[in-house]
Amino acid sequence: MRFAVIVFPGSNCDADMYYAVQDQLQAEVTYVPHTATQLNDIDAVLIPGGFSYGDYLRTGAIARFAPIMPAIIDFANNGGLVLGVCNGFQILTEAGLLPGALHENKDLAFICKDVQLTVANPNTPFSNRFEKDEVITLPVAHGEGNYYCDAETLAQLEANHQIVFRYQDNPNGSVADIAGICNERGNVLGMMPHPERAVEAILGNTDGQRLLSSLLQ
Amino acid sequence: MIESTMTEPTAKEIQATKLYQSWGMTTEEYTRACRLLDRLPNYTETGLFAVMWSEHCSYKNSKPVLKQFPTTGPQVLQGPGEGAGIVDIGDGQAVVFKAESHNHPSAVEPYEGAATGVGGIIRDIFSMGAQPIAILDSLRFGELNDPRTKYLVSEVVKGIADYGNCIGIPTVGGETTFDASYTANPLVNAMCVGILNQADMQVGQARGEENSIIYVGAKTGRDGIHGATFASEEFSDDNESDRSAVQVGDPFMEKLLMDACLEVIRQHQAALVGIQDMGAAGLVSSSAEMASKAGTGMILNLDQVPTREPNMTPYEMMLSESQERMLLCVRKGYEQEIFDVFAKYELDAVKIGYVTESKQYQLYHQGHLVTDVPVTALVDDAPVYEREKTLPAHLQNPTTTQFQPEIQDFAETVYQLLGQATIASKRAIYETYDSQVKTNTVVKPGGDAAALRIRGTRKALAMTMDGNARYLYLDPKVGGAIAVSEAARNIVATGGQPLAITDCLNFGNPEKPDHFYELAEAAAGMSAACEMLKTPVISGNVSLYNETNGEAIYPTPVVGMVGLIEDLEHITTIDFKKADDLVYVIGQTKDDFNGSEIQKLQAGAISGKLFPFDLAYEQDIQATVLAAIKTGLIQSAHDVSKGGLMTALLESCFAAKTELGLELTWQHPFAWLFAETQSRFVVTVDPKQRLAFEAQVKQAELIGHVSRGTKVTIAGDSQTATIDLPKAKGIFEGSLPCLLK
Amino acid sequence: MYLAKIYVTYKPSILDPKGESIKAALHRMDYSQVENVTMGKYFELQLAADTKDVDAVVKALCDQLLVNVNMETYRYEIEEVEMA
Amino acid sequence: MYLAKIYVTYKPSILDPKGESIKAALHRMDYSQVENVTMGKYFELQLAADTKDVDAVVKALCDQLLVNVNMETYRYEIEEVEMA
Ligand SMILES: Nc1ncnc2c1ncn2[C@@H]1O[C@H](COP(=O)(O)OP(=O)(O)O)[C@@H](O)[C@H]1O
Ligand SMILES: [Mg+2]
Repeated sequence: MRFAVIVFPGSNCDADMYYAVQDQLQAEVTYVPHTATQLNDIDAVLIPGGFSYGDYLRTGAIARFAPIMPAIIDFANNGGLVLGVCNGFQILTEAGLLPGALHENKDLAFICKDVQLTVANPNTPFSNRFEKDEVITLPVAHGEGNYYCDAETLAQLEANHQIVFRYQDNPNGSVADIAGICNERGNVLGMMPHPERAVEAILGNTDGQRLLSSLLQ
Repeated sequence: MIESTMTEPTAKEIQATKLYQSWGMTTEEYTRACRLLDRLPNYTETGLFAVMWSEHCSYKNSKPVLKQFPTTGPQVLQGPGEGAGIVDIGDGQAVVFKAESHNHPSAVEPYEGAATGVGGIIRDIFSMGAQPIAILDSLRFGELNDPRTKYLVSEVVKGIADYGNCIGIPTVGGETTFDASYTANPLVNAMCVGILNQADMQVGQARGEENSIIYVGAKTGRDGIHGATFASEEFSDDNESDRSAVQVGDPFMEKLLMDACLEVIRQHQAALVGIQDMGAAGLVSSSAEMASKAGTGMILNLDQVPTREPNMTPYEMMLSESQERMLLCVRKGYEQEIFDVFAKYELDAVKIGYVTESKQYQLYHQGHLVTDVPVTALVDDAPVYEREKTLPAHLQNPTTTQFQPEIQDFAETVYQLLGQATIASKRAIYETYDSQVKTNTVVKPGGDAAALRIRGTRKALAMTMDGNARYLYLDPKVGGAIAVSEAARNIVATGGQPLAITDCLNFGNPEKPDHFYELAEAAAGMSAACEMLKTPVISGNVSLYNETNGEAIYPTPVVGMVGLIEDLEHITTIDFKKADDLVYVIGQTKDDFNGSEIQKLQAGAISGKLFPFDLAYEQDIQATVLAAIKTGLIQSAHDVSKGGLMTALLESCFAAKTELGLELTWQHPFAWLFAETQSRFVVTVDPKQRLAFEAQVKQAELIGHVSRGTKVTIAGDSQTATIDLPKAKGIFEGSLPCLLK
Repeated sequence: MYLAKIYVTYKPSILDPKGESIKAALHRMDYSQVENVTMGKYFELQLAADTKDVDAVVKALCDQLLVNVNMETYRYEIEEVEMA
Repeated sequence: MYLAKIYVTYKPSILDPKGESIKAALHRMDYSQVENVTMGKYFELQLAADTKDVDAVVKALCDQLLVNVNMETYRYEIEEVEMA
């Protein structure tokens, strides 16, 4: 299995994602720059956290026009696995691969801390190593993780089991405590918490390792 | 012929009107510059001298003081003088670090001031060829009872957070304290730590005749001209457009600049001769220093300087402090190779001049030679002042007795103390910093030092910023020694061997003898501690004139220290690990209350003399604790500082991952639990290792054990006390968010 | 040359945390007259004098980039101005 | 009731990284007609119908809170509107 980590100008969790896959999953991984226009021999796309293009307009808004994006959209539409974490989630919503949008945290401050999540849907390629309603811990680090969608979209998300992770103690004001959602088909996941930061015991937590390794199945 | 543009005052007019004085230059200094040139300097040249001879660039007041710092040691690869200091950590690797103050810009424009302070210190690190791995921040504000201070805190913190978070370097530690002396003069000091492969080590030199001087990064605007001397009147609307525009940070640009510069350093070694950041005094200071270090001269064509605004004068271009800019010296013929790297990152890279053998610093603008001065005159011939010192009035008749706290209800006093802004948890601040990006942060903020592993090795680095200015106010020399020792204690408690320090010397006006006394004495105390602990000073920064209406801040040297953790196994944290572990205090406790938090709380102000401070004892205690950690005898370790033993013990309870309390026996007066006697640690030891531990650590006093539950109980000869942990923790965690509202 | 002024605000159904926090601050400062605050974005774009169909261009770039139509609404004005 | 619309922009001499990054994005998207972009803030404030001296109130709260006069300039318009 070959992973791609997409690198935009301003991405800053790209190396973390790369190391997590290489050193902890022991899988093949390659960086793909924003300027590329193709994804060759890739089985899963990882869009890392950071501040693409400074995130000066809206988070993810400028990245969605990067040259690599059409290839990612094609890849997703053909059923390829795409995981967007933090800024990656923001980019996926801006690109229309996931519904809704992310805006500033309700307390208007960046938050970096461990949060507890419940696994709302363990039947996705990203969560199949978890039990339904299992409580896991992952770090968040974001200023704009406040997920918004309208009532109709939310009803659809619920009906299709697209809500994959929910916060136990909502840190940012997200609608319905949403921490991560997938698309209808289940092959694209966006989440604010950082699994790649929780893959080694020395860093205090390995719940992220379980999440990432579920992609290998 | 040296020309001036039409609108600028002529050299004669400058001399007659003493215009230089408004740029912070005295008449004696101006005369010195005239003598060095053997003629009157024109407008641009006068500006260059004024800024290059400012305290910030020349250290003219602090040089004699800084001379006494120990700066060498077997571990030191680069001492003060370059962008940052470098220390060997083995395996061909080195750690690079430096701290810098951004006090004045932050007082005026706290968000951008703090943000650009972070940006500046990061450039210092990557200009040495190092990969920045961590940021720390040391903050001092007034008391949290006025709205302006609350505003300053939230803007400064947001400025630091936004810059570090965006560029993707974790902010892993620091300190935040509050005292009235900082109300009008908040201190914002930031430190950056980087890792260097010794093969990539860089110097800021412009060697080799005809080698190119290349400008890279953001365009030059009229920001922060005369940053060192700008006055608030210059912020009025009318003349805003001509100078001193606020510097705005662009962390996205800086990330590109950092990545591009590191790529040049690592992959284009044949092309690169030298690299330096453009910090204070911008283009003039970086270029003149690069020439000075190489003993060369330089010709710059200012028409090539990328500018953001039209019609900038040479004076403005040279003095601008626009952010996110670097200066490179590139071997002749290799320029395109370098341009291509920057083009990939969509950054400006422009040849603006070349190196000469003439040792003259020459600037051309629109075909005219507008500056022609010896490099040495600007960089090396600044005056040096031996300032006078006198004992400050408040130290002339100090009470020699120690303050004695009055404690009616012990638990109540504990709760009160925990709620003091300086003691209370700083979580509301450090949780707005991404402390984990790059996934190397093993010990996160909230404990003693932060620890970051070095990927691919068994090693880690411990890092901290410390300095308790209250002690310095009461005794600058002892306080200076304590500042260094406290930093080292935090490193040791985390399992690291202290390596070296960087410092920010934040003081009042050095022209006032009592403030100069504080500076000189503090440096003497710091030097003594650095000698004893074998932690030389490898970099630093001086910020003087921190006064408003004649009132100076407390003398505030801030110490940034890095230590080497030889094996990840040695990393130790403050949190209690499990019930029944034995609790020891290492180091003697006395009734040290002068300058303490309890004195501040009960008397409303600090006063009195400090006890003498025994550096040899300090060194011995630290060595003992580190040895015990390395032997694997210690479960948790925490240094004892502000708020004394009681605070340290409770912090270790609060940090525990499960519900743990304490059962203590205390043979001394209960008030002594608040004493701030130096040279102490609290450690816990597994009962199975009791004998081994006690045999090895003779200075340890057993005071109790960790218990299950939610209480701390203390039994004494004639007294008992019980502290409710959920209540105490609620106060500890809740105070700062509440005070900041 | 054309100057386009673009005003972007949250849709009414979206909680605007910045607006709320500013309102609270104004109330603490005794501006109790202020009953509601929203905070949005304000763009000024200069477009070349020879731009064809300016209105369509501005609308397109708003929809594509400047505005997230999931959350935000916008309006704009276009003026013809002298060269600076 | 009054509606105050307040437009805040950076002073010309202040670096506007936001505007620059948006301009670069528009150019990558082939909107080369766009010659300059600035990004500022846009506030809408509702003030009570009985507010006295609305103009002075709006000016004061801009200077005190909404605008950072070190770096920003602003203009505003006030309308009288029907209750919502
Ligand atoms: N401004 C800050 N930035 C980052 N971390 C901070 C800051 N202020 C405090 N901290 C964190 O809180 C810890 C405790 O602070 P403090 O009580 O001042 O520690 P100490 O007395 O051990 O120096 C620090 O070691 C640091 O991790
Ligand atoms: Mg400590």
